[in-house]
Amino acid sequence: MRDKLFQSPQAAIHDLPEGATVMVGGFASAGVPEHLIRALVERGTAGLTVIVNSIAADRAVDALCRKRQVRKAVTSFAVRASAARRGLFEEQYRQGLVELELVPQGTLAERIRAGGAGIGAFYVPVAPGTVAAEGKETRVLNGRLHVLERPLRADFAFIRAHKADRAGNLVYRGAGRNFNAVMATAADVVVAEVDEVVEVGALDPEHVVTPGVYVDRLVVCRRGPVPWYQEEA
Amino acid sequence: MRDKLFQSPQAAIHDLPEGATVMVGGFASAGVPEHLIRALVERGTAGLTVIVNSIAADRAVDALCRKRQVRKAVTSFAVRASAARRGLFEEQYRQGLVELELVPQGTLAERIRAGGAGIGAFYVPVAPGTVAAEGKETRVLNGRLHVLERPLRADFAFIRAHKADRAGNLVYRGAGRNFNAVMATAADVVVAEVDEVVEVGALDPEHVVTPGVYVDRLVVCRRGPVPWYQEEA
Amino acid sequence: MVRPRGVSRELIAVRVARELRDGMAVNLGIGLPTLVANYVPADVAVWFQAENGLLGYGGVAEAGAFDPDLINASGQPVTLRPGACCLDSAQAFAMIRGGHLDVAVLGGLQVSERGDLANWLVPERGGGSIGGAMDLALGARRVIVAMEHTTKGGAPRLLRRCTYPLTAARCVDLVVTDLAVVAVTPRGFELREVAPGVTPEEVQAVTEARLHPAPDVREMEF
Amino acid sequence: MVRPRGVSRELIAVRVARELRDGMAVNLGIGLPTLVANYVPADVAVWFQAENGLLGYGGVAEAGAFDPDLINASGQPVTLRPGACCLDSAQAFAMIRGGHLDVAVLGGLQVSERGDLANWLVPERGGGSIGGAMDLALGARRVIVAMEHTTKGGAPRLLRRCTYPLTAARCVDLVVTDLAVVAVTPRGFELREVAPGVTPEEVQAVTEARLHPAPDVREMEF
Repeated sequence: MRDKLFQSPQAAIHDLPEGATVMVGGFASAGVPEHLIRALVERGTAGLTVIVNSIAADRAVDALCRKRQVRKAVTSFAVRASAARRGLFEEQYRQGLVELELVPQGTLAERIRAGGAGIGAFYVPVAPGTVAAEGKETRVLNGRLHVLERPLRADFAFIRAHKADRAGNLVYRGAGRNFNAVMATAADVVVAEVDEVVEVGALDPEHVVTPGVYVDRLVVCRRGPVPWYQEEA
Repeated sequence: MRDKLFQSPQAAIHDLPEGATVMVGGFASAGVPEHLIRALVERGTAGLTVIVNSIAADRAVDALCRKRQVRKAVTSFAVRASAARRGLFEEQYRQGLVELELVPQGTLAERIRAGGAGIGAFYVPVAPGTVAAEGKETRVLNGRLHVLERPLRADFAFIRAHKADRAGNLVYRGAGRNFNAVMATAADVVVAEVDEVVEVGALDPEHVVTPGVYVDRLVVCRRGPVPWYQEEA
Repeated sequence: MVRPRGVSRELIAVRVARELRDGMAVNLGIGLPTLVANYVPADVAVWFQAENGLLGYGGVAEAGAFDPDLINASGQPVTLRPGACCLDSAQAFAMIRGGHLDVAVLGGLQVSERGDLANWLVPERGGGSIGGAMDLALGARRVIVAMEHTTKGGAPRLLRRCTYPLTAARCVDLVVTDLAVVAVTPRGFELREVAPGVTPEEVQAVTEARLHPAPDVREMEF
Repeated sequence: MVRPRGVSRELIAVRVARELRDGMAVNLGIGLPTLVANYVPADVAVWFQAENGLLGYGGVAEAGAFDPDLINASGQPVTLRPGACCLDSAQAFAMIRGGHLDVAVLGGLQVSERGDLANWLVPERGGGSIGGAMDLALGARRVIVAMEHTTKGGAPRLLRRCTYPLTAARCVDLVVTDLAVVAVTPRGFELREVAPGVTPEEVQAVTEARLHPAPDVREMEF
């Protein structure tokens, strides 16, 4: 069996090219692939399009803006409610230095699922008449105005899971699945950082959330008590 | 907490009306809600539209045709490969007595998911130029011809699961999820027959496949060694 | 005109909690709505859904050992109740958009008399952040907005028409504020309850849209 | 003309199995293709997906205690290998349609020289049953058709154009029959291998479309 296990986050993303589109899982503190993000910050790869639920609340991802690695974000949260805590992305957005595609959170998740599931496009009743529908086709279906949405795919997906087996099967913890489980289906190279890797057969087939066929690379990164980005921020 | 547990399959479908649309889970021998189907056969409710993966291979569902309860089937298998084993549905279809909407299996699953997930319609690259796309809109997306597909919903869904807790959370066994897990999201009244009902809290939150909010009614029906429809057929 | 003194944010949450019934599936938006989880009567089993992937969480957890994977959509630590389950984001929003939530309790910036909701962008602050608000406003069977009746500067928030960019049109069913409980009806806003010590006239005075008094305007109960 | 005697169905399956590589995700269609799972070399770990919801099953199970929930898409009992997992139908077909399967091995009634596949409906029998064939033919990265080279009556199945209703157009990459291994290429069918004791001319004689011989037509190896 092909070995998917890499020795470090750096090694697991060694071939991530300039200008790549990168999906990053995580929601607030849950399921954030922070070691992979840090490795990408260290690597300094520029021209990135980042697809992430929140670039405003996730300071790990926001750190990619320190050296202007982000060209564009596709996200549901780009600006924090409080003006007192502006992120780097927000600063650069207000200066016109980065591009923003703002997407309702459910539509973001569904577009990623569509990218992984071979759906060419789909209609949702969400956001007609709002800024999130600007420039998009609309259509009345079943008596209700819908917006046509397109799938999202990426070159790389950064995933945080709880355990993996060596075949790449993943299980998560609590609210850790969030965008990780859909992003795992929608990128050419899926890299999962996990708390622990177990032997093939150690995960119950009934409990696997992400099948190993979706996962290309694994790296073990234990979580510390304090996320690194809080220390550094 | 509302009690979802019913004492018999008959009681669990006591208000299923004439002309109803009924989704029926199951795939060959796996996850077939056979006691609910039998109760519907006994009940004799007519004018039904049945949404089921295979009306050809599933003799439990085919038994609904004995007394002409089925008006229409939406299915991916309506006719067996061997002419030697014609089902009742096939007989009635060839006589023009029932209506057939033949759907590729993946599109059938996705249309049911769409019905449960509030997707107004979606494009798939499956079946353009084939009979399954007749009369449907097509569109080139990402350089590939796609077919526009509509969601499916039902008045009732019959589900077979392994265990339920009293809140309706479900877990399945092996290949038993099949159409059950999606159908559980797409009907007004979802009835699950299960091997066993356990107390709330006995199922691990990480292992639940169908959340209880989707499930309206539960009935415990142990499986016998030989399915009833084989005895009667 | 002096803005009457209304009830606390906690009492707004308590009043909203009284709208919830046994067995309901309910999503609580970011901010004030998250407080509602703490005020559900013990004999009422509500399935709180957090769109980040938990269904069946309880109140906000005690300070102490913080588990970063057990949080609500506001990032606050929560506990799981018996019968809880975990979802991914696509599953959570399939549940929301598919109409499987009985109630969404959302924060608000402005609500119009026809039920339009603006809650995602303060123009002066610029935008944006949408989060799950648009999905929740359109998907939930019943939308309750929990907010202060006016801005801090005293400007009305219950308007004839929203001036801020909309989250969703014609989605709000009920508004619970520090001053009143107001339903959205075919004829516009209906004033159903007023805060203790506050008169319907005082509420109207800080409301731009017309409030049609219900046949029996009562005092808010908690 | 006498139809040459080809190899057994089992040997067709053995030959197809040689196309599979370590780590591949593979779906086996109903009928002949299901045999392939039994002939994968022990040192090659293939993830067999059954669209009814199992990923990582092994060979067909021994007779005996039949578990109705452990079956492949043909309804045959199977065993789960270490590393297997369970899917629902929407998840299984998201994997198929989304291009996550390396190979689909499908049965065939007719294949055209541009790669069209007809395998779901025999017009004389009437129809229909589609099952998962259309999804698999379009979704898998590589489609291998495993079938007898001709009908029982001796009519060709490798045609210039399919006369039966199509499953999918331009989807087939390789055809393995009892007489030959034929690739679909931009110039049409390329004859790569012939069954032991069978000549390229004999294969062409029972093939309607033109077979372009590969530079090194070899004998099928098992």
